[in-house]
Amino acid sequence: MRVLLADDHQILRAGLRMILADAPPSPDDETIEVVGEASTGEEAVRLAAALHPDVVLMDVAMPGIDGIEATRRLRAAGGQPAGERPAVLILTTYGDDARVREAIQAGALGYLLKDLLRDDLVRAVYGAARGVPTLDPRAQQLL
Amino acid sequence: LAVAIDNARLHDAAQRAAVLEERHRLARELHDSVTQQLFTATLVAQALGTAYARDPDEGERRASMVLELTRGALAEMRALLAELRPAASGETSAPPPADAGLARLRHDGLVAALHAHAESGALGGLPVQIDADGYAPQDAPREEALYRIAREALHNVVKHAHAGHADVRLEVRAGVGRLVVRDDGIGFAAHEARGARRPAGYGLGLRSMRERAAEQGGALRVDSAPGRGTVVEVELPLDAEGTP
Amino acid sequence: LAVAIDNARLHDAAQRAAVLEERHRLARELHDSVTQQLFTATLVAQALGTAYARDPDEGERRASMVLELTRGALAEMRALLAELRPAASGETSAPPPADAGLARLRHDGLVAALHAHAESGALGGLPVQIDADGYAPQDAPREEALYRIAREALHNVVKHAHAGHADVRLEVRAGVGRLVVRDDGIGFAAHEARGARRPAGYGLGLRSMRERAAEQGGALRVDSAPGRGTVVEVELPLDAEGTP
Ligand SMILES: Nc1ncnc2c1ncn2[C@@H]1O[C@H](COP(=O)(O)OP(=O)(O)OP(=O)(O)O)[C@@H](O)[C@H]1O
Ligand SMILES: Nc1ncnc2c1ncn2[C@@H]1O[C@H](COP(=O)(O)OP(=O)(O)OP(=O)(O)O)[C@@H](O)[C@H]1O
Ligand SMILES: [K+]
Ligand SMILES: [Mg+2]
Ligand SMILES: [Mg+2]
Ligand SMILES: [Mg+2]
Repeated sequence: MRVLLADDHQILRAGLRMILADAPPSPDDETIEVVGEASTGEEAVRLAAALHPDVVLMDVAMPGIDGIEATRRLRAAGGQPAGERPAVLILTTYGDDARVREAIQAGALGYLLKDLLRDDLVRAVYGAARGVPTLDPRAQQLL
Repeated sequence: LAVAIDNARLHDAAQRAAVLEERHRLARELHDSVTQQLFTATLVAQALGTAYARDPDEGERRASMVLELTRGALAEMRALLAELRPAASGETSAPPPADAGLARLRHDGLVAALHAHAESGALGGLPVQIDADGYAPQDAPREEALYRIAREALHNVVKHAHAGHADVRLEVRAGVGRLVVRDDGIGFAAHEARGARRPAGYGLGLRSMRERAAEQGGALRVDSAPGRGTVVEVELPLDAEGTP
Repeated sequence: LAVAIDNARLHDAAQRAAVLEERHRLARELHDSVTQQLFTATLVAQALGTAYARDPDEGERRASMVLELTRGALAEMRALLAELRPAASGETSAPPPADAGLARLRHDGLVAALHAHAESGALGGLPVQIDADGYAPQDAPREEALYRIAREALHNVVKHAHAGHADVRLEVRAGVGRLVVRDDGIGFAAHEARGARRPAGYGLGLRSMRERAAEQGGALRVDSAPGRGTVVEVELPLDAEGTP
């Protein structure tokens, strides 16, 4: 499966890439390939259209349009049919309930916080490709 | 972690707003710099074992990345601490900063010295009005004592009073020199402050003011109560020889 | 990093004083909670490569220690952020502090917390002996202050003392709670250290210990000289209300 990373911190993208590239295959024998990296919301939208990722790991606070607006554009009826739009997992430093709700309304499938552990990240990404949502328990509590 | 500020002490909306703004600013800084590096460090720390097993050089590269990240986060933290607390060292017993007022005292006298002090920035912008219409220059020891007492009183205003402004009045009448420093701040229980148990190192200000006044044969009175500002008043007899 | 506040906007001394106080408080919290763990993380991270090369298991063990430390720093950071900007409605509640001692403090008290801290690896294997025979549990704010002071003092031992071991003694006697942290390390010129010039962002440890003691109405004494170890002693009066 194909993953696109969107975060304005280059070093953080490098860290995510290491974790995902090293991840063992899923139970149904999927493997992860990181197909691209974006550092702004606009770039995420553009690269998603070009690279057809299955999952976008999306930061919220980025220059230009933020990750939530980028999610909205990715998930809105546009170029691709619904089934071909990538699943979006928000990965952010913190969230309040308004943010989480906004992200879900924008079409995000999951909401993760930037302190999660490797195995949880990998599980969430594999899950997202199959349409299984992952909400950080703290985000879940807010809804 | 208990940063929760004692709201009772922020008795005023403007202060609360200023503090809140400062917190938000800080939160933004922290969010954007340190936490990103820290989170990345946790990611890379979890990507070491597989890398080493596969390729020691790659493992080595990641290990130095972890080091770089934690060092980077620490450095940003230090920078932040330095901004939050610029005088991170030497505040307590470093040589006193050049005092603009003291520098003028000898040549230009007490009134000029007080003006210089008020305008030097040492009071952090506290508006100070100086009224010396009824004052006549005195000898150097008396003027130095008065200067130092005024300075300490004003320092307390900045430090404790949360005042909008302070007034300094100087006058000479009926053989008595008088200095009055008044603020419109929160006040305090002046009669209790004298005997109150305070942590070692604190509470020297009022005592040293009293002692300076006494050295010149004079006296100091503090008039204050919670909620109604503070008046510090010094009277020095000018007829007799000052020093006992 | 530009936390520098726009001074022109703080048009009022009270606001300035409040902001300054808030900055100091934040600096202390950040220093005490985050930088300690980060510093230890940088130490452990330095040895990662060689450890892996020698023995993958040992490498793995250190990598998890770095992970724990950076996660701890991150958790405290997030807790602080949550306090700095409590959202209008709920903010994701911070995860429990990853400081092993702090986690136990509330439920199991100061003595258990100190043991947990000493055994958590945060002190990099420094042997610490804790003697609390003469101690009786105190209220939460006092115990938290004592815990944080002890932690900072022990952190200084790890960081500066080159000590063989440290002793922590806790006791309550004649209405005074006392904490003594003693090491057999290289010592330092304690009386000079207070005024010493240190790079901005450093030297907050001793100050923050002093301030925490003062906040509880107590005092802190540092006894040290080059070549003869260091004693940090805190006394808190227990009779009066702690916080001034
Ligand atoms: N202008 C003032 N407004 C409000 N409170 C004041 C004022 N001046 C003094 N105080 C109170 O009186 C106390 C004693 O003042 P004093 O100057 O002796 O000590 P300090 O300022 O606390 O410490 P230091 O020895 O560093 O000056 C202060 O802590 C403060 O509570
Ligand atoms: N137990 C100790 N043994 C030897 N030297 C010490 C000890 N504790 C403190 N010092 C000395 O006192 C100085 C001041 O300590 P302090 O904790 O205030 O600052 P720091 O540890 O250098 O930096 P920070 O705590 O802000 O990270 C230290 O730099 C060190 O030189
Ligand atoms: K973010
Ligand atoms: Mg970002
Ligand atoms: Mg004072
Ligand atoms: Mg220290």
